[in-house]
Amino acid sequence: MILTKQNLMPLLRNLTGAERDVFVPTQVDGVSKFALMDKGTVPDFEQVNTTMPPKDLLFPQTQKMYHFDVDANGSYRIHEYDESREQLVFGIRPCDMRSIVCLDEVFLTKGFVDEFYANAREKLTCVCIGCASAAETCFCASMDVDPQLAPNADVMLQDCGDVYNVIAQTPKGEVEVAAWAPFVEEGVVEPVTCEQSLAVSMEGVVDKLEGMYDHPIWDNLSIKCLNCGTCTYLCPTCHCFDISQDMRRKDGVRFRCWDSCMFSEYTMMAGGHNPRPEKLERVRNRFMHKLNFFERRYGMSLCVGCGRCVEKCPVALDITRLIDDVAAIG
Amino acid sequence: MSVVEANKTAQVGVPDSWEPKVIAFCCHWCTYTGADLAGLNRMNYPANVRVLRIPCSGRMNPQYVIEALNKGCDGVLVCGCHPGDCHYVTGNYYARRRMMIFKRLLEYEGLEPERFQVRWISGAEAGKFRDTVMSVVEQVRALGPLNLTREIPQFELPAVPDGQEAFNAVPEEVMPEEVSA
Amino acid sequence: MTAQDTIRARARELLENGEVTTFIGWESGRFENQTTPLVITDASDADKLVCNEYCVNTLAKYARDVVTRGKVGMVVRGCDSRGIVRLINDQVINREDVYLIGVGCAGVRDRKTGELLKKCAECRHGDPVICDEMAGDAAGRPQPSERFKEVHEVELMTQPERSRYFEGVYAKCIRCYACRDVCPCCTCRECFVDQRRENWVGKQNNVAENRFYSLTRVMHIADRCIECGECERACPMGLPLMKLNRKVIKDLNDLFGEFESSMTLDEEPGKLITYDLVDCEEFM
Amino acid sequence: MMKYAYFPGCSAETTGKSFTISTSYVADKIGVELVEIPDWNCCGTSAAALTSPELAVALPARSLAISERELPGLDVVAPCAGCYRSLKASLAYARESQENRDQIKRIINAPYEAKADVLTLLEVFESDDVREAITAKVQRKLRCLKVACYYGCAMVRPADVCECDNVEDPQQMDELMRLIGAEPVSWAFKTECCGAAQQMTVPVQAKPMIERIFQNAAANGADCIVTSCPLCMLNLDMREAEINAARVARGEEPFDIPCYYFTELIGLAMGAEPDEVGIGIHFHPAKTLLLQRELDALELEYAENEARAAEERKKAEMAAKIAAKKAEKAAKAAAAKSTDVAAEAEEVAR
Amino acid sequence: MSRIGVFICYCGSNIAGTVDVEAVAEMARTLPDVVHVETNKYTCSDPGQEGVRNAIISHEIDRVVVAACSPRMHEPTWRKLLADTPVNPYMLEVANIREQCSWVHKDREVATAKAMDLVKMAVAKVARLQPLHSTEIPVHKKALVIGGGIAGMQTALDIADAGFKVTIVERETSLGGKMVMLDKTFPTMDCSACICTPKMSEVGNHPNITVKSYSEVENVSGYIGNFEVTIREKAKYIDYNLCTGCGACETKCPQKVVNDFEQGMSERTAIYKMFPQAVPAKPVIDAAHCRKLAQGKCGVCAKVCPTGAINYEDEDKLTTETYGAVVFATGYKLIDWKPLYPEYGGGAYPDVITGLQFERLVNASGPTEGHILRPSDNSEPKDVVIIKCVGSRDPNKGKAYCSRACCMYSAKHAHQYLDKVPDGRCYVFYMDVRTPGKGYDEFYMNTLHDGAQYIRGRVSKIYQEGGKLICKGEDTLTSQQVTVEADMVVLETAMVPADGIDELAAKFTVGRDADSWLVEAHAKLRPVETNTAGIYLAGTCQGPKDIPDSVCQAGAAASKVIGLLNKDVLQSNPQISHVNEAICQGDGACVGICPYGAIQIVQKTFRENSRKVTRPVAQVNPGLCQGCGACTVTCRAGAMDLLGYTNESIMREVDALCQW
Repeated sequence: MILTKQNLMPLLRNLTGAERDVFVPTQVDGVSKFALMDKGTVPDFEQVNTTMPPKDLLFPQTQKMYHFDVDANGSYRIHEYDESREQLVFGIRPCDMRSIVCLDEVFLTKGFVDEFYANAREKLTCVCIGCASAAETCFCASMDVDPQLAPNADVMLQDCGDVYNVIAQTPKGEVEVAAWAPFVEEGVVEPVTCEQSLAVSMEGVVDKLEGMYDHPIWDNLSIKCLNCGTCTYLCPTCHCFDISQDMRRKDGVRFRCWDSCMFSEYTMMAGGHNPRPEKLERVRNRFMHKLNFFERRYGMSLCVGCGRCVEKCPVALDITRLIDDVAAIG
Repeated sequence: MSVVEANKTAQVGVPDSWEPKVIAFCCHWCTYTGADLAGLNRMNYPANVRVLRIPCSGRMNPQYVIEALNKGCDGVLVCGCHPGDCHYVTGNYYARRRMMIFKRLLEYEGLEPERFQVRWISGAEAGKFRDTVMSVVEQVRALGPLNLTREIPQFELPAVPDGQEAFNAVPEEVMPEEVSA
Repeated sequence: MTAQDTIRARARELLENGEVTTFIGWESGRFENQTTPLVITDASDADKLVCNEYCVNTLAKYARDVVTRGKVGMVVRGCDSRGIVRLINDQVINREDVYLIGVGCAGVRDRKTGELLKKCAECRHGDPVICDEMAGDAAGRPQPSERFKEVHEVELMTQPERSRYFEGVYAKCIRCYACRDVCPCCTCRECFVDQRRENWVGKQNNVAENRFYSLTRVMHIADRCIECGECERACPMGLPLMKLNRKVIKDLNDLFGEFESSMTLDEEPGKLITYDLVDCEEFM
Repeated sequence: MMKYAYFPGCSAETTGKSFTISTSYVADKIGVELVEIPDWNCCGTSAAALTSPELAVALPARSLAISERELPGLDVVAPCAGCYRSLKASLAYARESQENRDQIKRIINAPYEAKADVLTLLEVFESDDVREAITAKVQRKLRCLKVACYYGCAMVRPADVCECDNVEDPQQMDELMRLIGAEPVSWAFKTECCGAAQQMTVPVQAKPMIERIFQNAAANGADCIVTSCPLCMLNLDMREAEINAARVARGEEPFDIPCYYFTELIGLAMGAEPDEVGIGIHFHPAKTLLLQRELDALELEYAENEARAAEERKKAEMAAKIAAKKAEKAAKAAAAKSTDVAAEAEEVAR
Repeated sequence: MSRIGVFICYCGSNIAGTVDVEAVAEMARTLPDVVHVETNKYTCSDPGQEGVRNAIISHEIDRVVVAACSPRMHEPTWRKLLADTPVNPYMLEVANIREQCSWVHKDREVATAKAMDLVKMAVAKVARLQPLHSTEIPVHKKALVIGGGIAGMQTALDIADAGFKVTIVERETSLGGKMVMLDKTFPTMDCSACICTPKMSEVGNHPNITVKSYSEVENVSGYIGNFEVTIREKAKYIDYNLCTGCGACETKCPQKVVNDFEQGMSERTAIYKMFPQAVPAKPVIDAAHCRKLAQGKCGVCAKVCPTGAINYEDEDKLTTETYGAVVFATGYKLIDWKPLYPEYGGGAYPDVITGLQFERLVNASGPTEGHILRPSDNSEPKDVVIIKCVGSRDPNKGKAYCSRACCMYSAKHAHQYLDKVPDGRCYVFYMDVRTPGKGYDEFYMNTLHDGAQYIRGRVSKIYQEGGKLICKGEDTLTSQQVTVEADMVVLETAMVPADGIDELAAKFTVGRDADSWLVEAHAKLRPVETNTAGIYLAGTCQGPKDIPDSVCQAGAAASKVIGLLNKDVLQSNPQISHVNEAICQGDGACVGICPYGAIQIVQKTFRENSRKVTRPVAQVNPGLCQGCGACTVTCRAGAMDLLGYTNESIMREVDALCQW
């Protein structure tokens, strides 16, 4: 099936309804992110990648887990929040779809199921749009992602120039596409090939990193790092969080919020000891996690090549250069 | 803030039972004494104010103000000895500078000037304490509740013409009457 | 000889002679016209150093981290040198810990658009305010006339407009603390936001907590801000942070006398830790 | 080449003509370029302030604003002390606050940022460059001329506006006079009011104000008064005859104290003829004194040369005497030695 | 887990009349960590206090909230009570539900709600308090008096008579100060020397007083009870143990020097006593002018000295001693009028003199042996103009303040002149005549009777013409211009603090006002104390005053010192600033803001990330810190905190309050 680009907006308008929230890539007050589609929203499907990753649809920066109070008898009462709304995200990119694969692994497998994530994930329908062109910093192809394919998307829209190939990939996707009937027509078109100027070779990198724990490369890299949280907060796969609570006398709210391995109090223990006290350890941890630890545990890279950190790092600390440098070590 | 939160706008009406909450940071040596004197003289003032005793207005950390406004106070009053009368000689001189800057900063960020006020009230000025509390409470009441955490619609900075025209681009409501007349 | 050649030659000499242990400058990045800070310890790396109109990073803050390794050589422009003055005046480093090679700066450009960066268009001191030697001539760039233009624009808005405007700003903040981490004034051993004290600043990302962080930071750097604009440049969300910093600087200037922070090593104590008996009085 | 925006003021082509002439003569010689502010207007002087305080500020500000626009970067020179005070007061007001600048802008309908300074001519002449240029150009030093430097009141007051270093005893003009060889006297009326503004309205009080100035200058041994204010000049120079008539009637000695602009004397020292710098158009005869002092200077020089010559002669004589004495001593010593030798020889012989 | 006890007072009907005390108690029971709540009719009464004590024991309470009257009323009472219990006296918070609640609100419901909030705040705060402990500070029973003028001497005598040791540091070579320069004192016209010199010798001979003349304070550290003061005794080049003060050296010394004591109107020798009755009555050598010391030639004094007391090798001596109290009696000087008043000739006219010069002129032991002669030509002036308020009450040129003594001494000068020159004429230009004092106005009236002409107005210009000083001024009573042709002009110039007061006061961290007068702790209630505990003020160092006032203040300062020295130990206030050294950056922002100089930056070594690191940190001197907390706000990281009012406890209070 194909969807012409002229039909895209009419389709979107049709999709927004009371029963679910539709998110599209757009500019909100100068920041590009996935935002709720309403009358005034102007979706931007031309931009390759939003500045803010879509991960907070599944894993919000601040997530209130429950609130509690004390009843007349002095016992604690727990109140849960109602998070039952269905969500549709339209226009997510293949790299970000891959990041959801990573997050699924973390939050849903190996016997640990995060119910907040699982709930949101179950209610999320993803319509992925393939990339016809790449941004300067895109290198997903090097990280084993095809810019026109996202197997875990419910619906895949391959960019073919003036039209999209519409492919329903899951039962949820088939239901979704069935409802698009007035806007789509039969046919298949050859997708545009996406050219990426930025490419790195992961050949042997994972294995090499195994023995590089004390390599001077980490010092050279970390010395320029500011230890701000930009890369971790913009990364679609970074998923560390921290649970705390705001108390008001005897009632309070327990919430979790994104944490960043770049921050000095990350992994700080109650007694004041921090196994990663300095920049070097923190930076090493971040890159080892992206390129080695995750690979070992889940068999995939935690970097999806979206290029956000490359673009936004205030000191141009570049993961692709690290990969190249590691590859170059004899 | 999550995408979800940012996009849900909730407007809460002001309930009839609403009463303004004002916190007054008072220095121990002058204003707290003045407030006690107001009590001794059985003066009456609104109960919407709660006094928090600090040793000196120089102890006043701007963070306390932000905290109070963030956590639900509708107005903050900071009081100390008159300049020159500080029990610790110079504390209120530093406070004066810091509070002048901080007040301007809060107003710049859109806080109504009435919500954050600073006054010098001596230990003898029980009447001034009462009057100040009354006027602050009334001003804050007129402004309504301060809900700093409410969600906000998108907003663009209006273009300001440069050069000659900039002078005339003063918003209407701040034009002096004789000029607009 | 270009300034870049001089810097390379001098960095090599300084490292070879052992006069400095490390040298801080910039190197080319992967992309066209991209540069990134570079810290070298080996004289043979000196040829990696570049100095051109795309060196967007202000280097001062690095001196703090690198100084533990020995004397630091570094390239300074106006902003870098004022950052160094700030660090010295805040007792973070000593003057003799750094060897400064000055370069005149006419402003740096965005690598994509080629336009002068906002921070540079607003910069008042392109040339170093302190250095041990100059590589090339001072740029002698004229100062922009209106230091507080942006602030003035915001001031012209109505109160509800300003309120909405800044709520919008804080709604966007992701609290990555890049603004703090690039700032040469932010040198606390432990920032107040990193202190796990109850009721100090909360971890939730919402407008209220973000405002608490931002206002506190503004008040903390108030009379020390060197106006380098790095916070604004580093902000991944593009927040107008200098509008806040300059507001305070403007008010300090208007109320307590003209000043610019971090111009000399013997500068007067900050405006907020001093007072004048005849300061204007508005709290009577 | 030093360049300034020039605010001539109303006296420049009228009562203060010789000031203008001599100023341009000197400026030309020492390389100071004065560019007249286009479309300048009355400075408002004391009359504007009486009408409205806003007018007093706005009138000069208009000229200054034009200068700022048309002659950017140039400081403004106002030779007339009255103009200087008005301009400077307006400048000081504008520099006080943005509010004041906005107010001025509203009134004169043009932006005024108060960037340029306002200077008196004396301030221009204060720079080292100008001093060097004057020293280089001086052809005849005005020796023997004892001058009472008279600054008048408008250039120094109000003190906080005019930023004068010494309101009672300024030195700028005195130093210039020393530079051209004249001898400034120490006197007490340097910045006293000459009463010019009151001469028409309350002559009874105002006349003695003039007389006292002459009186103190004379008492301190001055030959003449040197000024930098066209109004003072007019008042003193024009009314000296009137004052003298009154004195004669009271049986007192009349004064003979001519008045000059300091630029006239500098011009003169640079070799100008008196008429070239406007000295010919004064009320009180002003050339005779100069001629007399020139003669005195020549005589003095002659006497000094004589004295120097005599000194040299004396020195030479002295040197000759010393040489002679030395020779004598040497001769004696030699003689003694020879006698010693002789004695020794004798001894040996014995 | 803390165990908080809340005690709520009815205060008879004072609180209970408006606040439902039992409802407040009911609410308090629900608050976290509160283990016991009790109400009482009068908590401050003996049975009330007994109840608190018993409850603390039986409920194992470790923190106490008292909801009652203002803490300004009974906080000390509660602290004292707790001192006898296991609870630390500083684990206490008072909720002011009387003065700031029941007495100012009428509506019972509203007042009760507010009282509840105040209790909530107090509970929130008290939960965050830490136990604090006073330390005992020993008191060194010895006082230092800086300045040996009349105020310093009087203070020293009073303290010494009470049995304490006193050291006087005098910068000049003799005691006496300004008073000994004066001829007569108003209004009684006693001879100043006759009443001042006996005091000087009494001080010099007092067994409890050590006079360090020709000495200055070099360095100070410490705090109340324990000021460690280093004094520099300048080289006198004379061994005072040998010198008998015979004066032979002075008569033979060939070097003449301008005599400052005679206000520059005569000469003295390079080896000199300040004046004949000086105490100590022994000379010093003025090293700058002595031919032997400056050029190496001469040595006459050593030759004539019968006891061999001259020692050209003498050097400055530094001694350090500890004092329990310090009194500033540093006095005043006259303002240097010359640069300020060019219209009075700026010093160009020798016959324009100051009041102090006039004192010497009229003094029988002065340069003219008491004959009033003008300095320029030694002729007797027939027309004398006296100008008051030169530099005083003149913010444009001099000082804004009134110098207080000038009205009286100018009347004295007019009187003395007319007395000595019966055919002379004396004109006094004045702004006001201020004569509040016993016998003062009568004295002024007598001067008018003597024939002094008082003209109300200032002199605008003085210039010299033909040997006369022409004074032009305005008589503001008739609005006439006045010109007086005078032979001599006396300027009654303003008093300003003595030279070097800024540096000296800074060493002791004593506050100064804009004119550098030392600032008393409270203008009305603590007029002789300073804000630095243990340092007191006497005489004109605090502001212009005349001799009786100076002596009064000296006595007051002495009584404060005696009170302090009578104690063996002092209790320190434990509610002071505290540094968290782990996060202190040592940038010193807190140092300058402390009005007491209590904070110092010191280098300390720490173990951090298994490395030894030496870095600067702030250190608070508990003897100096008064607990204002100004430093805490300058500390961005919050390393500096105020015990008893910590950031955390205040934030807790704010939060508790925001929940209402």
